[in-house]
Amino acid sequence: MYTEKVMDHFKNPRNMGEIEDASGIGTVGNAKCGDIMRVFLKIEGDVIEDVKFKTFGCGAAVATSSMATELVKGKTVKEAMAVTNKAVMEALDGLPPVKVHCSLLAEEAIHAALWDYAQKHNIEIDGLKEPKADIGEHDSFEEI
Amino acid sequence: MYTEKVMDHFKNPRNMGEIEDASGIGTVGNAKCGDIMRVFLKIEGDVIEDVKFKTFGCGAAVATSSMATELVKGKTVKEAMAVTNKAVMEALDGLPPVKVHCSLLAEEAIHAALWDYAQKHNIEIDGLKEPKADIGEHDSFEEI
Amino acid sequence: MSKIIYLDNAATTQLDENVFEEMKPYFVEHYGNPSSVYSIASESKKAIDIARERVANSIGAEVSEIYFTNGGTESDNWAIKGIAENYVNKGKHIITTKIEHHAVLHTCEYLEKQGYEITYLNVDEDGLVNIEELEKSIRPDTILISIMFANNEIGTIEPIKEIGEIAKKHNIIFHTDAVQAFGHVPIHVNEMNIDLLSASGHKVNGPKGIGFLYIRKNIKLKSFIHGGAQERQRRAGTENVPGIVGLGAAAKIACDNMEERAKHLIKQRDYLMEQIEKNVDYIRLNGHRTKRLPNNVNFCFRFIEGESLLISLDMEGICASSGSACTSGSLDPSHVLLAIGLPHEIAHGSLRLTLSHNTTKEELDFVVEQLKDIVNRLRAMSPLYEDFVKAQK
Amino acid sequence: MSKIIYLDNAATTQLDENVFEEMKPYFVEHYGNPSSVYSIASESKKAIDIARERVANSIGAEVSEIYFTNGGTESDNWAIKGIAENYVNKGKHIITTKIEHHAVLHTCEYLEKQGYEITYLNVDEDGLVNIEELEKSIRPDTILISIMFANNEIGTIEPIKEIGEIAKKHNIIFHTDAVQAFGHVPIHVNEMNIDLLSASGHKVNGPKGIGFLYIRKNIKLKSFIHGGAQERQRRAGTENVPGIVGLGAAAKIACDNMEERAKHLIKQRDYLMEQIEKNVDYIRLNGHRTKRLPNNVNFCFRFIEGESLLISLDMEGICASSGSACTSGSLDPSHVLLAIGLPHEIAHGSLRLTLSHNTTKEELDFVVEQLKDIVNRLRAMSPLYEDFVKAQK
Ligand SMILES: Cc1ncc(COP(=O)(O)O)c(C=O)c1O
Ligand SMILES: Cc1ncc(COP(=O)(O)O)c(C=O)c1O
Repeated sequence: MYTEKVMDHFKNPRNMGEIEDASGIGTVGNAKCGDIMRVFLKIEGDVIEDVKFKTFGCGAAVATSSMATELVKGKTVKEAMAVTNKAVMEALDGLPPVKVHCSLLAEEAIHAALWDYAQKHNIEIDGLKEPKADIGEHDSFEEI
Repeated sequence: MYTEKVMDHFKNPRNMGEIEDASGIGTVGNAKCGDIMRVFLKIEGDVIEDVKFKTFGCGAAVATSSMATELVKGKTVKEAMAVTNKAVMEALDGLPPVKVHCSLLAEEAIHAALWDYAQKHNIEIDGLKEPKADIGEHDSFEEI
Repeated sequence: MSKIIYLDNAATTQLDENVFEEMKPYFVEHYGNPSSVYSIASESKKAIDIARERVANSIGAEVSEIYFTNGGTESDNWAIKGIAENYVNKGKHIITTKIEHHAVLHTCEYLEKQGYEITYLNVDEDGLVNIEELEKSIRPDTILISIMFANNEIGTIEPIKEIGEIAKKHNIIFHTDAVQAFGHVPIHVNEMNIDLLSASGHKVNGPKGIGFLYIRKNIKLKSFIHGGAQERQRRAGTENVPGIVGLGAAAKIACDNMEERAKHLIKQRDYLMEQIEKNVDYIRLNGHRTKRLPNNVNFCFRFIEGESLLISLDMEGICASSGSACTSGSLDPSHVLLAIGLPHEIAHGSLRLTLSHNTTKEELDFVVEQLKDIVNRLRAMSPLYEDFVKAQK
Repeated sequence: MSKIIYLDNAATTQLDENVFEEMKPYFVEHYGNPSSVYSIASESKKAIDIARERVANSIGAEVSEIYFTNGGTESDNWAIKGIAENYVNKGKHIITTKIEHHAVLHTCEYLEKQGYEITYLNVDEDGLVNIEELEKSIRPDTILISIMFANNEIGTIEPIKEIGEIAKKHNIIFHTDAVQAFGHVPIHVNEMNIDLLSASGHKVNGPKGIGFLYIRKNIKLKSFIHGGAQERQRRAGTENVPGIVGLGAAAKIACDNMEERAKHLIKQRDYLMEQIEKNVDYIRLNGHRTKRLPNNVNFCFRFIEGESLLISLDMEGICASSGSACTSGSLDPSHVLLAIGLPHEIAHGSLRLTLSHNTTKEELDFVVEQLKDIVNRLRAMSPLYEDFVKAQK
């Protein structure tokens, strides 16, 4: 079902954990739908010095969290904003169609943490919108 | 599908053939339904001295013709009248339900030949009715 | 009875040893439910993918257009009832033929009771549909044309490409029951404009209890069997993995060898027809002489009845079939033989011999020899023959 | 991964070697179509007769009341759609439950679109139907009660005898989906007043792609799959002879060994439940503790999601299943877990372990050990657990 990369990131998630004194924390998804992601960012200057995540969800949810945090780590905020769900999927060698929403969730979790950081520091980040309170309503896959 | 007796009478039909100077000939069934039986009787005194048949039809049709002619051979007309389709079936160790009509046809063929004999000799046989011109309309088996 | 000569390959075929070998691991060893998450299930999943690809390749379809079913009958039911239900807003008129298999005919009759109107096209004396009659019978409310690829009794192959063109021209969905044709003659769903196609495993040396329905991408066809999300949510029920594997293997073998086998079979078939015609009189060839399945021979033998012919052949170890009513327990002989214009009494005397690629010339010679004797014997017993002979004098 | 521990026997079971042995001759050797006239067909015919008798014996039915189908899903579809169609003059109301398998639920939803009214009975927190609620929901236009014998996820066994009595009292036809119960717990159609019963071969170490529908003699049930005259004209399609043989063999083995196996399984099951409860906290047993299938264990593990649990188990060679949505690709977790009153986030963390009679205590001990570690690991990763722990402080 999953690629080797996905399985690797599920088995050995990178950046799993918390950051005590995080610059920004974002939580997206909801338990109703079975996916919750929380991202902790440590930003210094304009650079994401550290990033951690916690995820409640399926294998793809864990793997995309892990990969998304890897992709933004050490990046500037602007560079992190450019990391899309597509980039996460590609870095994982793809996801099954029914799991694409997990990569969206990961992108949104990063954005939510950035939003939290921006709010706390009273800055504006180009292209960043307020995260939806509940992004649970992802599309159900094609039903005939 | 068929009992050994039926198969035996199909393989080695008794009394198959014609009687040139028959006392009575009866033909029943129709080609439309796939069964035609013709019975030739040679009656002397009141006794069926000889009997022959020809049959167009399935295995059961041949076997019941053969058995029915066996059962009436050497019998008096009255005794022959008592040979029912049930007796024919029993003598064959039974028939598949969809083939029961063949035994009826055999009984009717004997009766038709007796009727012909009676007509020709201007006598009346107890319990014998005029054969239907076309007895093809036997019941189709149960359809759900 | 020493040796069996099996000439009823239109009824069912022997499972190919190689097909069985491919199926075997999926009975006891790889029994995982392909819909499961764990990795052992992927063995089953992969096997199904391969089978689906093989089947798709065999008719020029895409992998995603193949749906596994329980057999040809289910495929026919699904296609016809499904279209009837889905396109009811467009209309309730369906066109089919008088010579379809019961899987199509009885489904159509069922729909008639639900208020649908069915046109049963006539066929000519060879069993061929008339394209003009087909086109004339199309109405604004026609939602489906369902015409078989090749007839299971008389072997006639219908002008499928022409029918597909007509259907396309009028924008009507075209289903074909290809149960007899699949794996025996070339099929290409795109070149032939086929929208839905039914086939069955056990008619091409595959296993029983498995078949498929080809559904063209754009066709809206709801589920017929509701339940789990198998077959992309269109056909519920735990997948019959060994069956699917077997169907895939059989499809591949049949298609890889089709040309060669057909060439050989046609030679055998024509030889058998010739020999029968040479050795037995008062007979009639049923079905088109050349536009026919490579393995199908069908004759009517006047003055005798099919079942007694079959039993007599069986006594010599020859397995065959007949369109006679007596074999089915009903009154009327085959609707196919009546549709090509045979009177009842002649239709009752039909014999179908369907060859396999393993049938030998020696077997055919033996069959002809036996047939000659049996026909003579049964005619000697027949009052119809007696009347005929007397009338000749 | 060295050894596989297969604990997903509710999804499908391993084909019994002995069953496969019984099936084997009917693939390549005795391939004759059982509906044919010739004598080699009688091998297939006899084999089907024996299988039918074995199946009939296993549920106390008569031979003529058993109809072979393609599986549990087809049986459910046939029973429910068939009754709906045949008894429409009496009414259009059907009673079922909220915890049926999709084969029943989606069929009922389909019928709703056709204008039928369906009452979906609630179940209690153990998954049991309330007999009084059932009786109250009966209306003059009720034509069918369809309640599963045992639930496939949580293993709860419904009070079938009591339901049968209610149905009988009100003269309503009673169908039960016994796919999970058949061969595992005693079933007697007469004592339980069951009119229609669905079962599937592959759930009792039989083959995939075969099942049956029991139809009580007096029940008018038209064909669902139209075509040839097979199965006494009620279920068309060339018979899947090896499948039927395998189903018969599996039914016999399951019933002959039922008592012994169930005793053993219940011990194993209770041991596994006990060990999990002893070793992992924040869990909930799903389904009734004793009125449950001998082989079913189902727990929710709070703060973690089912699919990641399954994948983690799979990494240790353990095959299990979950009612989590993620395994099916849809949004909502199992309708069964919601019906027994679980909130979504808890329902997402379910794990079903279904044993076979070959499961060993050592395997169970290994599973518990792994499960403990995995749950700890996943909880450490879970924001829900983090919030919970913080809230506790
Ligand atoms: C033309 C045709 N259609 C449909 C069927 C039904 O196929 P099955 O019996 O495999 O369901 C058959 C064979 O019986 C057939 O010959
Ligand atoms: C309770 C229940 N009903 C019906 C089915 C459907 O059976 P099958 O997949 O064999 O068609 C299943 C299993 O999938 C089941 O557990």
